[in-house]
Amino acid sequence: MNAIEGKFTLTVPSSTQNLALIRDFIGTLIMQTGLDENEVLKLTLAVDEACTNVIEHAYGKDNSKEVLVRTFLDNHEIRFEIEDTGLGFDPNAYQPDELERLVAERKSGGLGLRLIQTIMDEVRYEFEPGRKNSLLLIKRLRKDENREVIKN
Amino acid sequence: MNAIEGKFTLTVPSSTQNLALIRDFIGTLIMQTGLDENEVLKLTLAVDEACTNVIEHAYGKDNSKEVLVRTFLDNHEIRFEIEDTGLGFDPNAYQPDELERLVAERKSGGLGLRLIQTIMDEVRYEFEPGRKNSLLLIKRLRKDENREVIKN
Amino acid sequence: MPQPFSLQVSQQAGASLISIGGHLDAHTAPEFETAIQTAVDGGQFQVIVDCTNLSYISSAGLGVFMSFIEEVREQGGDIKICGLVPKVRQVFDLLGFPDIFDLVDDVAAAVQRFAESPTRKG
Amino acid sequence: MPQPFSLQVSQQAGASLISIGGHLDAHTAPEFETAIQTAVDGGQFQVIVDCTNLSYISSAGLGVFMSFIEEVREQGGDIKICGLVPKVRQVFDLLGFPDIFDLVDDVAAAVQRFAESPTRKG
Ligand SMILES: Nc1ncnc2c1ncn2[C@@H]1O[C@H](COP(=O)(O)OP(=O)(O)O)[C@@H](O)[C@H]1O
Ligand SMILES: Nc1ncnc2c1ncn2[C@@H]1O[C@H](COP(=O)(O)OP(=O)(O)O)[C@@H](O)[C@H]1O
Repeated sequence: MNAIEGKFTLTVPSSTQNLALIRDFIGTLIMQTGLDENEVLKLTLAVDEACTNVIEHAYGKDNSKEVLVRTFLDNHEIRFEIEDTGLGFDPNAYQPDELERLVAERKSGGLGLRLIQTIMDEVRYEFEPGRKNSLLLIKRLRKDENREVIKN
Repeated sequence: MNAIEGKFTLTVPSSTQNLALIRDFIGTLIMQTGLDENEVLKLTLAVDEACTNVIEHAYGKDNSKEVLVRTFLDNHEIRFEIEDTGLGFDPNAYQPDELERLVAERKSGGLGLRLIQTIMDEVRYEFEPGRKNSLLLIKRLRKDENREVIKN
Repeated sequence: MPQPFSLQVSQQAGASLISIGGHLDAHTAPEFETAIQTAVDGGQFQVIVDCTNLSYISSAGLGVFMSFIEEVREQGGDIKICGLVPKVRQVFDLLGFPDIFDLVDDVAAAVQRFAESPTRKG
Repeated sequence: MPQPFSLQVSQQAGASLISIGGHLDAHTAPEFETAIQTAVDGGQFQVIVDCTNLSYISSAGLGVFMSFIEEVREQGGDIKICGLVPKVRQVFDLLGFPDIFDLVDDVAAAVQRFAESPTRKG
């Protein structure tokens, strides 16, 4: 069987109820890249966090909206694009708090973006408030780096 | 947990390699309607057959094209729309052969549309050759009929 | 992928035993077709297909059975299909396959059936 | 759904034992939050969360632990977390949770830990 490649798009109603479905799809899809189980879980988690933010923050739990996740697979990288048409926000203006501080302030949130940053190799956010916001998550494939080492 | 509802759209590259992914997604999705395993399998099979036809006939195995499956869930029915932008065909002009005849003629194909017809409650095809062809597959939910009986 | 396709070929009491597992669909059917074609090309018209580990079949898989059955029967052989789990059997039923194909419980039953009834008219 | 969320509450050696299973995410976290809130509202500040059957956790689930830990420790209690499978443990590790939370092997170890070290400073 050839390596899986191309663009895969999933659109579901904006409800936390559909997070499990999104994870199931993303997990099944990227398992086919040959990444190990722990990597698959972490990437799936990053997508979960991004979609959760769209559902809870961008759309304020308005179920009539849709969450869109686009996955691009090739030999070099896995790229996710999570799109929303909500208000958008400026992640550069957002400074994640330290865990100690969140604990001291009894916060239940504030961990999602940090998890995404920890897991992904590259995180970019393009926003046009009210039109289209898109969070770009990139993971470079190690096997590709190895191959290049061997090539040289 | 509330019953799952709404519109779910999946788009994947037009390759038979992705049929397993489509089935996995559709199966996971419609399992949540509470249908029994056999019903879930049959509906998943109908979608597989429709997507296989798009990949093999509409796009002649051109991997650069995309297969789109839209699923609508509500209390009354499960509706799939499988879209392609290929040449299209007129299913009314297509008369499925009997199994005996296919066997006698040593055919390996010709079973897909019959399976779809057998499984679904309603099958419609809307085609605009070269622009957009869409196969509509509808399954009415029995539990809904029961509920109406009780209501009356 | 969940449930990749698997295929093994062996010999069983003079018949060719093809054991298939996982998902038999439009993607994996060509491999199955090649296995039957190879048996037939080698003059082997007694074929047992063991589906014990088969968890899914679509029309592309059923089509492989359909396309070879006349040829092997013409040659005095048959394709005996065994080990169908209920979910897969259900798809055979939907298309009326039990009227045409010899479906038996397991490999032993298939061998037995070849002894009693080597071929069958469709 | 694959892996729905499950939650049971019982008493264990004077502590409240909350056993969770399946997927703890933004959809299921409120149920978990309610269970801890109920314990705390009832004056129960010794909480054991048994994660043996938990197969997935996202930040929404971790946030529940985070939001209660100060309060129970202020009251001389703690949340002892046990039974983390490696996949779930990995997510705790990613966020540095082991520096703040008391993670132990199983319920017996959690009970033991409450006897030795009822609370812990964050
Ligand atoms: N897609 C989004 N749209 C609008 N605001 C967002 C979005 N994603 C994150 N945010 C903002 O960034 C904050 C931090 O997000 P995160 O780290 O995921 O924690 P949490 O979602 O638990 O608050 C959120 O509370 C929210 O204010
Ligand atoms: N989406 C489609 N686009 C073009 N032609 C189609 C499409 N679906 C079906 N057909 C035509 O109808 C025929 C019967 O389809 P089917 O019953 O699924 O059997 P098979 O695909 O095995 O030939 C096909 O051979 C093809 O000619």
